[in-house]
Amino acid sequence: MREIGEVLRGVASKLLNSGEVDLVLGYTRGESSHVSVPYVATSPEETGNLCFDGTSSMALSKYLLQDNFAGKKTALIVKGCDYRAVKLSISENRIERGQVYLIGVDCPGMHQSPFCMSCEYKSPPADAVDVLLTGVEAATRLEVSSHRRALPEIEAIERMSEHDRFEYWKRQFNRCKHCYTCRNACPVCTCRVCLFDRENPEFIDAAKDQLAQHQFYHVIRAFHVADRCVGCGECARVCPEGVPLHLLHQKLQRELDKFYGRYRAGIDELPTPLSHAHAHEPDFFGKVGKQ
Amino acid sequence: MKIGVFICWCGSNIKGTVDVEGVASYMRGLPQVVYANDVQYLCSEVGQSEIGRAIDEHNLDRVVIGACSPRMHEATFQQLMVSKGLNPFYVEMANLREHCSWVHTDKEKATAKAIDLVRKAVAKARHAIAIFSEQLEVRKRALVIGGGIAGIQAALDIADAGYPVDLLEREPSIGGKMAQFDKTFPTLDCSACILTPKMVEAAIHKNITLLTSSHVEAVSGYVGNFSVTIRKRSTSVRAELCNGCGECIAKCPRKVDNEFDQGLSKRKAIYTLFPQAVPNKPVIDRDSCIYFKTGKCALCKKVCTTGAIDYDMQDELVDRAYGAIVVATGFDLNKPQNLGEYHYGQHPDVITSLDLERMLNASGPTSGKVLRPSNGQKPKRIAFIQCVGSRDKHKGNPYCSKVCCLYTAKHAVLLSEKYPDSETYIFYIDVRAAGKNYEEFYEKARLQGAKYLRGQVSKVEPLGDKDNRLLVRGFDASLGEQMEIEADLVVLATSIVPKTDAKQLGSMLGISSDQYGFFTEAHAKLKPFETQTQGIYLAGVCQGPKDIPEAVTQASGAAAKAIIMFNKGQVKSVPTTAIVNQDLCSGCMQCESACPYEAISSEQVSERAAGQTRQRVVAGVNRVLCQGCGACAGLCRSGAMDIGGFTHRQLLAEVDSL
Amino acid sequence: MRASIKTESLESLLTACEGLANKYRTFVSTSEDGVTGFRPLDHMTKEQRQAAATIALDNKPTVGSIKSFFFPDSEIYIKFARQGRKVEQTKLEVMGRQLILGVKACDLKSVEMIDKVFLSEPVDNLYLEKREKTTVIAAVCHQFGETCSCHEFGIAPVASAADLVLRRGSVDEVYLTAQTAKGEELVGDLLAQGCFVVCEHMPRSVYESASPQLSAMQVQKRMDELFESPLWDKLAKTCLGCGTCTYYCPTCHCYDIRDFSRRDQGVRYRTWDSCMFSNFTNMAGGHNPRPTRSDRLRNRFFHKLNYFVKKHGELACVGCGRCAELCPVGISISSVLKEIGGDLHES
Amino acid sequence: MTQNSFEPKIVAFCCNWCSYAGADLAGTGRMKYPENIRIIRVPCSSRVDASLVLRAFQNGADGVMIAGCHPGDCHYDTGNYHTRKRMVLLKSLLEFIGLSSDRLLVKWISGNEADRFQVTVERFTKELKQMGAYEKARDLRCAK
Repeated sequence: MREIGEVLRGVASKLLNSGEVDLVLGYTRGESSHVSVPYVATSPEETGNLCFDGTSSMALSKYLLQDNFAGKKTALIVKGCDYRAVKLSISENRIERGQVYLIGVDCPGMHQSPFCMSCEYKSPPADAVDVLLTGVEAATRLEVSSHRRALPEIEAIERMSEHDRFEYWKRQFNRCKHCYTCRNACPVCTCRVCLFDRENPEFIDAAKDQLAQHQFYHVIRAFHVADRCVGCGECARVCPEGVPLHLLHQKLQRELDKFYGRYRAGIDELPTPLSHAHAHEPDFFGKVGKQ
Repeated sequence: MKIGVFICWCGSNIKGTVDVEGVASYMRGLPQVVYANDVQYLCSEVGQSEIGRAIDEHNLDRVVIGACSPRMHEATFQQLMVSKGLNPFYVEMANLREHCSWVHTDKEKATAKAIDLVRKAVAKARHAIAIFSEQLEVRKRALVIGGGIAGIQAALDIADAGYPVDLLEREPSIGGKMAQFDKTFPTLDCSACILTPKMVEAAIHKNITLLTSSHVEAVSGYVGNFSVTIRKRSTSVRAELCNGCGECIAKCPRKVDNEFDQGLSKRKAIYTLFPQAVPNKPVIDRDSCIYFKTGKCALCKKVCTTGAIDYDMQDELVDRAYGAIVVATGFDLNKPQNLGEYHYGQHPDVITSLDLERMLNASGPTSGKVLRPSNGQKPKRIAFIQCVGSRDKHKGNPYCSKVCCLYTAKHAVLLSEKYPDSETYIFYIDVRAAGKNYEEFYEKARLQGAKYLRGQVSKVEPLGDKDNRLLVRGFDASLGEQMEIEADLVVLATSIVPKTDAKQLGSMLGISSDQYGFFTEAHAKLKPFETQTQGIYLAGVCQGPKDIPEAVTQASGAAAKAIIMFNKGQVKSVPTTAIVNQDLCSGCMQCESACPYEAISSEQVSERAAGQTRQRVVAGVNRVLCQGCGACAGLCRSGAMDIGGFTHRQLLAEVDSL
Repeated sequence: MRASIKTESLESLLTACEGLANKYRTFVSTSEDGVTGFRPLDHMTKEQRQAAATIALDNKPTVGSIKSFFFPDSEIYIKFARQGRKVEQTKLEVMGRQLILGVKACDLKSVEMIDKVFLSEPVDNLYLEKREKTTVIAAVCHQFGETCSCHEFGIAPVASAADLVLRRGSVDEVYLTAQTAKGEELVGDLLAQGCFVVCEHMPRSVYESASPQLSAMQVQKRMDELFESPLWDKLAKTCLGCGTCTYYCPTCHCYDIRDFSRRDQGVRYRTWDSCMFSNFTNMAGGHNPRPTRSDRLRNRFFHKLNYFVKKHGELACVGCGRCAELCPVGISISSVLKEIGGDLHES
Repeated sequence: MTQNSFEPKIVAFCCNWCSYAGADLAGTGRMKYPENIRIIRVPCSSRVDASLVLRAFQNGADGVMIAGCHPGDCHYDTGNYHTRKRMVLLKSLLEFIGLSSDRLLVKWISGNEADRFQVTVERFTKELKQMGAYEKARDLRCAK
């Protein structure tokens, strides 16, 4: 069985040769041998630099929102989670299906990613992508585990006293520098203008020494992705300060599942749970409900 | 920007608890506030001209009013702004009366709060944007829901004004509760004699269409342009063919309890609701009809000479558009089974006032004779119990049903005249006889021998004697002692309750109801006919207990409101609608599913970027459909969606000012 | 007259610093939730304290650089309050002296570079005050970290600008050598604490940098040729436009000045800003002279590798390797230096 | 700050049709309740988003109340369904990051439940007095 990178390079150069696409957006080996970084191949020759392995975690669809991809037919390498992000972006009118050629890969799971351990959608649906590459050696696959087992931190935090929970997150948030890497790497943070970049009115204050502003940023962002998170885990991976942001999103997703039934962005169709509401849903604030 | 702040004393209503001068002088310290003053009555002529003068002198472009609730006088001040050539939404109100002076006593704290509230209003006014409303064409056709006296009156008034009306009635005939009454207080004229002419008038009126045996299935749209789906239930009788000869009824072998007579008599499975029913065409009650049960019988079909009987008749769904809707769905009377102490439902001689009403009626089950249901004998002693389920916080409703005192007096009078030898005892909490000639009528009842006993009844129980009479135990508050009355007949003044499905209709129409289920008027004092939903009006008991003249009054009032709108021919749309900032909008369209009015849909805009023109999707708002709830604005991630009068900027400014 | 002193372990140095708590607030490089950085000694957990022993002496700079001790991510200029129509300024509390332990030579070099900007006229007094009130103990590196390339920039492991240099002995013992008056003062303070002894000779542990050094001149020249190069568009295609590189780069020093006020009081403060943010050069009228990521990226590297050289005669990079390590998409100074090609080294 | 001398600051968002009217009715009825509450009028409780709530806490509010029509009575039909959906999530997220969710009160108060409004304000104020001043989510540059 041929190594997936090889197949990938073949597909990519064919696409560029035939002129079916203008660009191939994938991954290449980073400066240090144990990382791979995003790469744009513009010619068949350049496709030689493409690779794919357990470090190719960046969600690439986000790049398509940038002007420098506008009007260019782009082939895009999508893992299961990436495909979900693409589908969401398409249904939210941010990406045109016609603008992209989807090279799906049956993802082996990224190295030490708790998400991948509990991932239910490693491979994009064969009929949804233009080509699906399989054959990543089973040996490299992470063993599948339950969401609970993969993310034990959530329960651990829930079990803490309120004081300890506060201290825990205070410590995490206070390292935040508002570098916005989590937002910029997030494949479902797709607003044209982010709320936190709004200048009139200014929703968030730029001071980096105020816990309140950190809380504001992370809570609001968690809300914006709560029902739209595709579980790629990039937010946590890219954070220079190692703030476990994914826990916030996954916590909210669990709550949503619990109260309003299971919904998976990029799998299930719109509307997302928070963008519609109905009489039959539970009421926690009524006379009987908790105050 | 030049802001003027005006603090109203409201006489002593605000000034009594809030240091109004202090508040005004604080405001003078705020940036952009160029004028601040306190005035005795801002809503008065004087107050208004004072504001007007200040606007001119200091050429103010924003005005902040510290006074009563905006729900009270916002319109007044918006008017003033318009007269000064300013946008009505450049005025902002701080609620210093309802939310401050009236609810607090500590002057210092109340003043501090007042300062906060006004500063908050100033902060909001600073970011006020001009808002305008659209003109909507009005569909000049009205729907009246409910064919009781209120509905009939409303329909007639609107029709007489020259506008088409559909009069919707759930039952096979219009007439409602009033048709069940024998006489009306205090004049004692026969209920039917004054009602039936109106029923007929409604039936023959060229502008009125009767829709009986029908109910509302769905409502959508907005003021001036509601679209309503009505279900005309199948009656199995083709009204257009039927000549109302009544042969079918005579021949029908199936007898069932007659609900119109409170089950005190029988009717056929094919029947008219009552002799003077309008329309006077029989209907088949499929649940009891033998043919529908067994497929046999079909006698009515055989005897019908016009072939009007049609067993295959189906329900019909009609969609109609209306400019205005009058809700006159009336009421029910609660069955006091839950009040075990009265033995109702356990002893046949414990009846409700409406039962008695039917007996007293010459065309009623007993042809006008009052008889004990248990043995058909004439009762000698009759005990009336008032407020059964009314004014009873624990087991009933806290409110007063309003009409019981008078109709009971009426019953006493009628009995004393029909049966001079009978005795009537009336147990009451107090007698409420406010109203023209009501007190006199109550007096008449006493003079004619009705014995009023002030005090509540603790128990009604069978005596167990041979003619099975009842013992009424009570407490005579005026004598301060227990008392017992042996009675042949006990009549309960059961309380008025809303129709059980009123709430359902309410949510279809988007009008709210109070904790009891009566529909809520737009303003308790000043808008008794309107609801919070423009173009929907209230008439009759569905809004709260009232007697016939009151119901008729409200009906005419509601009609007038509809007529006024029709005459204008146009209404203003809600000005405070959603606003999309299309530069910010990503076009994700998540707001579309959040909108309860389908007012949001996607639009294409073209923009130049990276040297090329591109189309992209953005959200667009239909300002006529949008009612300005803000569910979309609360949802929009980038804050591209906003609500006029309640923009992100304004709300943040308010929060920041506290 | 360079006084050198020794004690048996870093731990005893920390204890001594605690003894000086009323004079200095001490910050030591350690790790929190797996992220290395400087933490106040008085708020350290036992684990963090133990971790310090290795991290402070580690051959790798911490995630966050020490620039934040002199140029905090958020810093108040003035506090103001309003009484009616008149506005009053309220005094800022004066900062005490601080002691930073475990700094790397690269970071100190970066501070020298920022000095050139903030201490040249007009002097940035907020910055100056912090520089004066801070005593820096630099730990000598023994070998390169994975992403280190300080030697390329001619940075010796012994930080000449440090107030004191910390060397590790053959066992656990640590040696301190004062290099400035502030250093001497601290030596005095530490000796007074008891646990230190004066010593004559240091362990010789410094490696000799063999690798050829980058020529600022060559780099600057090469960059001049590349202003219109498609390279920047290529890089920009995968840039996320986040602030990681700038916020963690020890030589980046851009800031934004803002007001924050609620009700009747507020502050005017400065806070880090990043030239990679789309609104960095947004102007009041809405015009943005650097509208695309490509423009912004190019500007950043020109600032490091060209403009700074022209103005101050050296590259605005110390080879700390943070960008290489932290940029989620692998765009770093070293990767760019590779990309631009040509012989950039001293001949 | 001792419990009895401490006066909590409450920011309340009341929907124009029910809760604001309920507060008005409490006023008309001259019902008395603590001065601590400041009401911000919104068209519908669904207009309120998480950012407004957090902003209020940043500015030093000790409690935030969101009041709307009873489910089923929303003037806009479905507004309060959105509110309860968002707010239950916000509460659990606040809880998760150690911010007491009891300081965010969501209540359904209709236009004629003046008494319910009064009791709610009284109880909430009392509870907040017991909880004491709120610092955990305050921007320390804002006056308390």
